[in-house]
Amino acid sequence: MDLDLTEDQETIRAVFAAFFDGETGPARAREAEPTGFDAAAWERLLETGAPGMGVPEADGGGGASLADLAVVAIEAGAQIAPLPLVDHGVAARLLSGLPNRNGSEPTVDEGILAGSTIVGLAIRPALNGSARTVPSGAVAHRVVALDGDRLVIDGPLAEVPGAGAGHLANHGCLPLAHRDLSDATVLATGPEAVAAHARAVDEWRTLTAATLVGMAREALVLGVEYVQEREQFGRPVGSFQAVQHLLADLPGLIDGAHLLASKAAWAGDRATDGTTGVLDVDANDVTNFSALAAMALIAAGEAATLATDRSLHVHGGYGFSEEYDIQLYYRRARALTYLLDDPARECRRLAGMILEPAC
Amino acid sequence: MDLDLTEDQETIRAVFAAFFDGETGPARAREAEPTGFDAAAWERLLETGAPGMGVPEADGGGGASLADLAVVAIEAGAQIAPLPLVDHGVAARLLSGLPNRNGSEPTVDEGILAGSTIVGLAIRPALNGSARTVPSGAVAHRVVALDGDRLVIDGPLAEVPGAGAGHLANHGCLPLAHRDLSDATVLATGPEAVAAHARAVDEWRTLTAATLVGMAREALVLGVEYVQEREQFGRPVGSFQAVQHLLADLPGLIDGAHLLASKAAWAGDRATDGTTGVLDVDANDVTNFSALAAMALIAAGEAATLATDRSLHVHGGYGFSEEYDIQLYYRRARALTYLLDDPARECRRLAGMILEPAC
Amino acid sequence: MDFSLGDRAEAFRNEVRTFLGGHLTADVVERMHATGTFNDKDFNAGLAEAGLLAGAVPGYGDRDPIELYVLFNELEKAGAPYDGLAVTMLVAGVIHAVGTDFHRAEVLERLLTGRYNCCLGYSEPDHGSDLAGIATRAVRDGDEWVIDGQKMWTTMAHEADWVILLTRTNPDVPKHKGLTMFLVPMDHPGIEVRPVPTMATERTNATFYDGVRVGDRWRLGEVDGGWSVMGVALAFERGVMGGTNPAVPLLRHVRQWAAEAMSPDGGRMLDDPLLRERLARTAMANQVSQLLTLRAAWIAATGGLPGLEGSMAKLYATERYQQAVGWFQQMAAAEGLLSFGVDGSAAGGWIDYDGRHSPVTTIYGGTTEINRNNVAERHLGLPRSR
Amino acid sequence: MDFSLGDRAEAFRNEVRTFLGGHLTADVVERMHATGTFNDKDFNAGLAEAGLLAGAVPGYGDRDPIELYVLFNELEKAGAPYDGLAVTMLVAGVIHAVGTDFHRAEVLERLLTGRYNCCLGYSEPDHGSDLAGIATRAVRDGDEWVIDGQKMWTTMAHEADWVILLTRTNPDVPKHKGLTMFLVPMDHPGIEVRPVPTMATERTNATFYDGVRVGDRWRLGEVDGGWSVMGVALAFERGVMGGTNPAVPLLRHVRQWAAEAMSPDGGRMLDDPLLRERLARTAMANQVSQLLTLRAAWIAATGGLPGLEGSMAKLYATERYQQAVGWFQQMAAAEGLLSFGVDGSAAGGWIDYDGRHSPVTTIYGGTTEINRNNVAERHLGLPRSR
Repeated sequence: MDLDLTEDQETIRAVFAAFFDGETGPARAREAEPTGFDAAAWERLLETGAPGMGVPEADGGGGASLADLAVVAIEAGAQIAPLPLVDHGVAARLLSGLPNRNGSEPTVDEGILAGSTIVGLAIRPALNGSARTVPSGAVAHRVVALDGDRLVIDGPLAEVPGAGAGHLANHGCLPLAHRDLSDATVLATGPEAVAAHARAVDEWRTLTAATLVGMAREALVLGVEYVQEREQFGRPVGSFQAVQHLLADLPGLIDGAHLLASKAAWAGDRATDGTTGVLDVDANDVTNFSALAAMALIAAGEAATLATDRSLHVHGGYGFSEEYDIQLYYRRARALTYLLDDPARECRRLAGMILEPAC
Repeated sequence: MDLDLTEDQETIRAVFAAFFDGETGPARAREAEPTGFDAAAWERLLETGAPGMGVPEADGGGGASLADLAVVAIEAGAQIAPLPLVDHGVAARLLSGLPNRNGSEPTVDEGILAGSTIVGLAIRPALNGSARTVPSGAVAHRVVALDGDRLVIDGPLAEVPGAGAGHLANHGCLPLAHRDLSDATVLATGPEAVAAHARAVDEWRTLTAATLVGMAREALVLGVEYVQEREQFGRPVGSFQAVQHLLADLPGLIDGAHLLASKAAWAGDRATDGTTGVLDVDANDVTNFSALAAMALIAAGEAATLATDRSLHVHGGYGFSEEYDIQLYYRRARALTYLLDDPARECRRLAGMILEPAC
Repeated sequence: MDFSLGDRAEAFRNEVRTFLGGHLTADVVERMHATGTFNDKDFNAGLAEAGLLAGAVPGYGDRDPIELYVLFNELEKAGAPYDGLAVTMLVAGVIHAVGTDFHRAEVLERLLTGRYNCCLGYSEPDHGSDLAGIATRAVRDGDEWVIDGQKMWTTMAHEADWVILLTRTNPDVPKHKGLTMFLVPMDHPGIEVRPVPTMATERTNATFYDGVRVGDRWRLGEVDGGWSVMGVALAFERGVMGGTNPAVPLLRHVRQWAAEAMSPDGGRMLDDPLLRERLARTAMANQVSQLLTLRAAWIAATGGLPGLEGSMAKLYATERYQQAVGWFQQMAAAEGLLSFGVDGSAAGGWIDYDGRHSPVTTIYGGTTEINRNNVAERHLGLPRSR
Repeated sequence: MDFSLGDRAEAFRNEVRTFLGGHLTADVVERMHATGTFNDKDFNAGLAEAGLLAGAVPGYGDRDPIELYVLFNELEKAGAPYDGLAVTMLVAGVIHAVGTDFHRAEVLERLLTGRYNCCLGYSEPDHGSDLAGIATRAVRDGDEWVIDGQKMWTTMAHEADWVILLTRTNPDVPKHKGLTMFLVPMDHPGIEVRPVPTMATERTNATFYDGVRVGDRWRLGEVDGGWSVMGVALAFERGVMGGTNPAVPLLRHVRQWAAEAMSPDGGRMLDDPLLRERLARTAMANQVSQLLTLRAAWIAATGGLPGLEGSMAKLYATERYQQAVGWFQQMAAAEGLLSFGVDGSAAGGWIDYDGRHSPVTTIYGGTTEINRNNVAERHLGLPRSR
């Protein structure tokens, strides 16, 4: 048992907190609307090695663990960085884990490791040869997708659709696009392909949960700062007990989601050697990665949607105006929470793991 | 449009408010636990003519409308009267509406009209010849039930099961019992029987909603009185904004459920001549009795469970002790809300009326 | 009790519905969301020409508050632009109640054509919920007043002809006793309107008043009597003029979408038991919201002041609307995030729109907290908490 | 981070589980609910004899707060009687921290046999949340103190050997500076215990102290130093000693029932998609509750005082437990209302039981409002609202 970050992780946290604070943040996120991509910040990020940091050292990457990546994702979420960091990181890890099938094209190449070639991940299975609402689809040169039982990669595109008509205007101003897979290259097929994609989506759940935890944390800070400064009826809004109690449930909710996302990452790192972990809800013993990843996204989605809702509300009318930052968090929290699927369907999926199957 | 009670209803309200206040109330309800029947109060109630008041005058009853009965039910609910008034009233109306099939036994006889013979209603269809958890099953001499497509009546029992082993200990200390229907008399069969039972259950929904509205109203009064008197930290608990805001949502919720139960009763009275009313949720035009009865029970159940929950909570530890009255309301509100079915299943049933059927 | 509208109100409702059938075109709806201005002068003029406006001015016309409710409820349910119209009718009612012959001739008659409109200048940057504390000053100078200050949330100011402006005329008395209301023509020198864009499609404004000189004839009500003019305005507003049935168009949009859309679980979305449950709950809540609003209208129609009942209707309706939006956002998942006109958007983008719009409904026109304070203190009789 | 318990704690957990497998019989569970006394001396003595108690006394034993957490978490998850034991261990910890050799010999050693137990005399009828305001007086008389007053919620008093009693010894100083703590043997003359039955199966008591004379050697901590002794006790209590995983047995009972029960919609209850969703949400919340509690234990184990973290764990766990109980009460409908042992009861009556028990969990051991005040003021840094 050890609930502290390692020394290395503390360093990673400090470095990336400083990076995202300096190079991204609400003002930059606002400028990057509606497409949701800050090319200049991405260029700067390449210098940190972040795009390839999660790829094993043997494949030329930084060898970082999922737990390390979660530390970075939290800080990126706190600054709502308009960067495809989680998608690219997960896709690169997925590619590096695949056998090189045709020799001519390395599964994870220099461009991907460096981040000059952006790779996205279609988190939902493709339908009729098309990957719908791909998270970084409007900025990724290549997208990895599961089409039936075939794992495929499209592109590389010379020009990404975000520059043109492909971007889908959306609630969170995320770089969403549909991607046509008809000319995509097959990377793997069969159960191996399905399992590789499932593992990647669980990593995406874990790191997206971490991103949402960061958003929720910062949204609470924005709300607390606002109610400390803002006065009504001659006293700070934050001295009204009704306002205090709207905010007081949030730290536990956010910290709980943070602990769960961290536990999921820990379980994910342990699961790489084939360990499946324990899954006994009768005794509340759960160390299974897939179950924890599902739980983490549900918990973090709840925390982030509630924290942004309450923080926006205590801003009064200003929370609704474009000028204030909380509305940026509000919309992105919902977008990331609902992007993969309805949380209720995610719960039913989780039920399939922890209960006897439905007849 | 007229949202006031009629003069007659104002009189009914005043008379029964006084009756239930004097002859029932929390102390009597506590004494009547666990069986949930106050025989002395029932005897006194017979003098008011209440048991047969909802039966048409042509059948020897009081000719009261469903709207009139709702007025009475609210006051009975406010005093959590341990009396099978709603069940008996609805069952008597059901019987009086049936053709007399065999001549030897009038469908609604003197004993039923007077209330000396108590009739209950099995609100759920019987299973394998047994009516399960019948609301007044432990005190009713006779119970009307739907067994397949046959409407049947059991008894008359010389001794009701509440006196013996039949009473089922339960959350709300209601007079619940299972009833064996193997010797029951058939009253009607086929679509006519099913429709008569369905109409009776809609009346039960409406009057139970009214009962819950009365409970919720009184539970709020108990909470408000407690927090006005109780001091902590040198001031009334009710002066804390967090406590005020817990209670401030309740009047709208309770009044809304009250209006909806009243509207359902109004629609039920209109529907006796075969009018089915309008059911257009796209325009929010709903005058259909079945839909309104379903909505009323859902809304009143929400109001009563939330009002009793918050009122109990602001009582602090005393709310949990047997000595205080709020726990009586808390348990009965849940019992009446869940007795017919899960509100979620009731919602899906309502969806079947207002939406295209599910494939 | 009788829950039928009655022949007269029902006939009026049918007139409004007929009008909407002919005049609420897709163009009108698209224009309101594209411009962010929920006020359409041609549409309003059409209503006036059809004879549906003048009668509904509170106290002025021959229609009662039930019919005023019917007008705005039909506009709201249909998704028509009515925010501007609600303010216009409200101001028309206030002018009728406390205005002069000059105000009637100069403003009221014009407002009733639907071609002119008003905006509300109550809130200020530092005084949102605490209106009695506003700082905009009006100082008498002979037969004129000189106004300096700033107002916030002056929605429609960019196309309004007048602003109804709450000012401080006496700083030396208790806060709410030193206020005076003016009706200020927006073309007076010294007025500046700056747009305040929002996270939804709605646009609002900040307005600045720099030495604005306005004749005493533009004063509405007594000097230092502004708080009671506010009271008249609030009594008209609460509940009756729209804002308590926003989930009716939402339900319609979602229902229509769900009948066509595929569920990730297989089958139609409309067959999903959870969606069916939530649609039914929303239909139930829509009925309750309607009844609570009707009760407020009924109290007004029978001579009462439905302030608290309006608070209850608003508390209930807005919380339920936000709950429903949250449900449908979740269930529509990625497709629910997509905006108007985007390939694949759930319910044609309405879920995204409602997700952006709904948060403000528990803030504007009296926050949830202010309404809860009202109910706690004035209805439940709990001691003042502040 | 490392979320595995570690070999030592895991071995301890297995010992506790083995003990429970052998000693937590149906009789023990039935007796606790039949008597309303969630304390079983034979069961406790069994734990002591198995060597599972002494080591876990905070500060006294060789086990750390993680293992203390493990002990109570396993008891709670298994549905064992542990309320009395938690108080006993808490008092043992306080005695170890601030008691005298006399207290250790006379009380602590006996408590560790599992055959003796203590109750908590903090709250009073007029001072529930506001403990600093308590009125029970202790007046010095030579080497003795004379105690007069009344305590409320003295659960287990009817079979306790001692009460840890918070008294006012100096009424002339600020409230929390005039308090002194005593350890009073329950057999002293002048003590009366009156049962306070509750809506659940649990029994609690009111206790009355009428001229109770107690030697100064029974004083725990300094004269007028009672508030800091309270602080020691609260720091032990928060989160670690059970109370944050009540939904684990609930989930188990419902899951087992649903695998057998028929749904009114046809099929098994366990196939109902809404029930599946809610079981999954409950499993998720149980993990979060566990992690928030473990964090408090971890902070204690690494030398911190997890007061706020304990508040967060309690807020989260109790709200989620109540939500889950509400869900399952609804879904079990009429059968969920039926009590232990009744023909047809859902989950053998556990849903009825949890429905009766759960409301108190947001009240005792610090109300939700007190915990929210703590978090708002001490964690978020908001200004004091009172």
